[in-house]
Amino acid sequence: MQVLYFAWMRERVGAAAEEIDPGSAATARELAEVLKTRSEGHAAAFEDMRAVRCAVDQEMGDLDMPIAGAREVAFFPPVTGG
Amino acid sequence: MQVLYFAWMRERVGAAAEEIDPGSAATARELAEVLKTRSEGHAAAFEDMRAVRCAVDQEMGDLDMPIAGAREVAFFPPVTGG
Amino acid sequence: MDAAGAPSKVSVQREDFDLGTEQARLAATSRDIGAIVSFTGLVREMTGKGAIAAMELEHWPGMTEKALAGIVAEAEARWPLDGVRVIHRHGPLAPGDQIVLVLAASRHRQAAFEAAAFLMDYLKTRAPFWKKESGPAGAAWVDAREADDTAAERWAKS
Amino acid sequence: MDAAGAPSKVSVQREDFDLGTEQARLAATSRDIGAIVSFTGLVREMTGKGAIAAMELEHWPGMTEKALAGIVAEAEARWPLDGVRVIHRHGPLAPGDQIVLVLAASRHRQAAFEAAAFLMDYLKTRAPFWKKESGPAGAAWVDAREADDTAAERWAKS
Repeated sequence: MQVLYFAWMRERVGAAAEEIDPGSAATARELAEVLKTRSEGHAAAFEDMRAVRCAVDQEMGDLDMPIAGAREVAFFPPVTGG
Repeated sequence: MQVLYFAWMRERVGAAAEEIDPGSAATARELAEVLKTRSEGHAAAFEDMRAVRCAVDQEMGDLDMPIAGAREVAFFPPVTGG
Repeated sequence: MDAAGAPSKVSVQREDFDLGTEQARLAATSRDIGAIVSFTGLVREMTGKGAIAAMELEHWPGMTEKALAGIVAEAEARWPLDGVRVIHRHGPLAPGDQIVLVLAASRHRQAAFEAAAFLMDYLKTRAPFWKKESGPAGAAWVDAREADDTAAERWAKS
Repeated sequence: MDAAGAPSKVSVQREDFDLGTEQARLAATSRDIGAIVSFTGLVREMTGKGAIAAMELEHWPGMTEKALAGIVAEAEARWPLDGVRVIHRHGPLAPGDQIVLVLAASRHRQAAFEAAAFLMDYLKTRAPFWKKESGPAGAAWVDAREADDTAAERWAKS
């Protein structure tokens, strides 16, 4: 599964994308728990889950979205465009 | 006293402005009653007073505005700019 | 330009105007502007039964500028604006022609949107302009729309 | 241009845009347009303590266009629009630079005003862009504003 990071989450993780085995994670939130353990940077990126938004296969949703069968999960802070 | 007319009131009266002695008319509405008697065109212009707006010395207001001492009274239909 | 050399906030003119030029001029007055909202009103052709071939916009010279300046001053008192511009044309116009331009600039978008909508609502009900449309069926003065009064009333202070 | 040869409704680009050109293109698509509202967002200098020297706008290529097209489709479903245009820049920007343009054209001004405000409110909370500002105190990612969520929520259908 491809995992994408944007903005300060990308900076903290130190990568814009990585290939991940989600293991038994069934939701974006559970996937975040798996990712957190990969490095200090990952742990810092997911430190405050209230500031984390996600999209599964380019559909934005909440962290309890199921990820089963997804090819791509993205994590990012609240958007600030416009 | 200078009386001004705009849009279809001007067309019906047949003049954009005229010099008028207001007589004992104390308000714009009373002045309109005086003007109505001047010609058929004037009567047609003031036929439906609900469609008549006014300004006394360039201050818009309702037809019961006092006109004592005014140099100029304007009558016009509801505005349609923009 | 006004007497102090500042760009005029209000113009009543026969000539057309250029949105890009007007907005660039407004944007250049402050580097703290974060949002500019423009409104452009155009002569609609109204294809079909009510088709319009030409329009004549009558106004009250002198009074028009005064009324628009009053409306601008009221908008400036209500919202934190960094710039305002109102241009209204008069005289003969054709379908597709620009009639009116309102620009409102502010630090924040909400103020710019609200001020521009307010300026248009007030202008529609308080500025002394009258439209006469001509088409295949002849010429007729445009009726005031009740919806415009309703729109203006929503800004009344309680 | 899109696949059908029609002008694109949504662009995500590094290059600047020209308001006058974009509005003229939109106005030319129909002679029944009576009102065009534009919103332009600019990089504020924020003179004083929070002064900004530069901004970097990160986005999610591919997804950004999709999100903006979705927001445009929602506006078109809600209001009778004769034209819509959204341009959002990404990459490095400086104070005074244009960031975003929204245009909404309609027969009536209320629809144009509301659709433009809606597009901006939704774009602010749903389009994947992130701003990083640099100034004398260093670089920092811009925090999302709660006011933007509140603004977007007012369009929720009950």
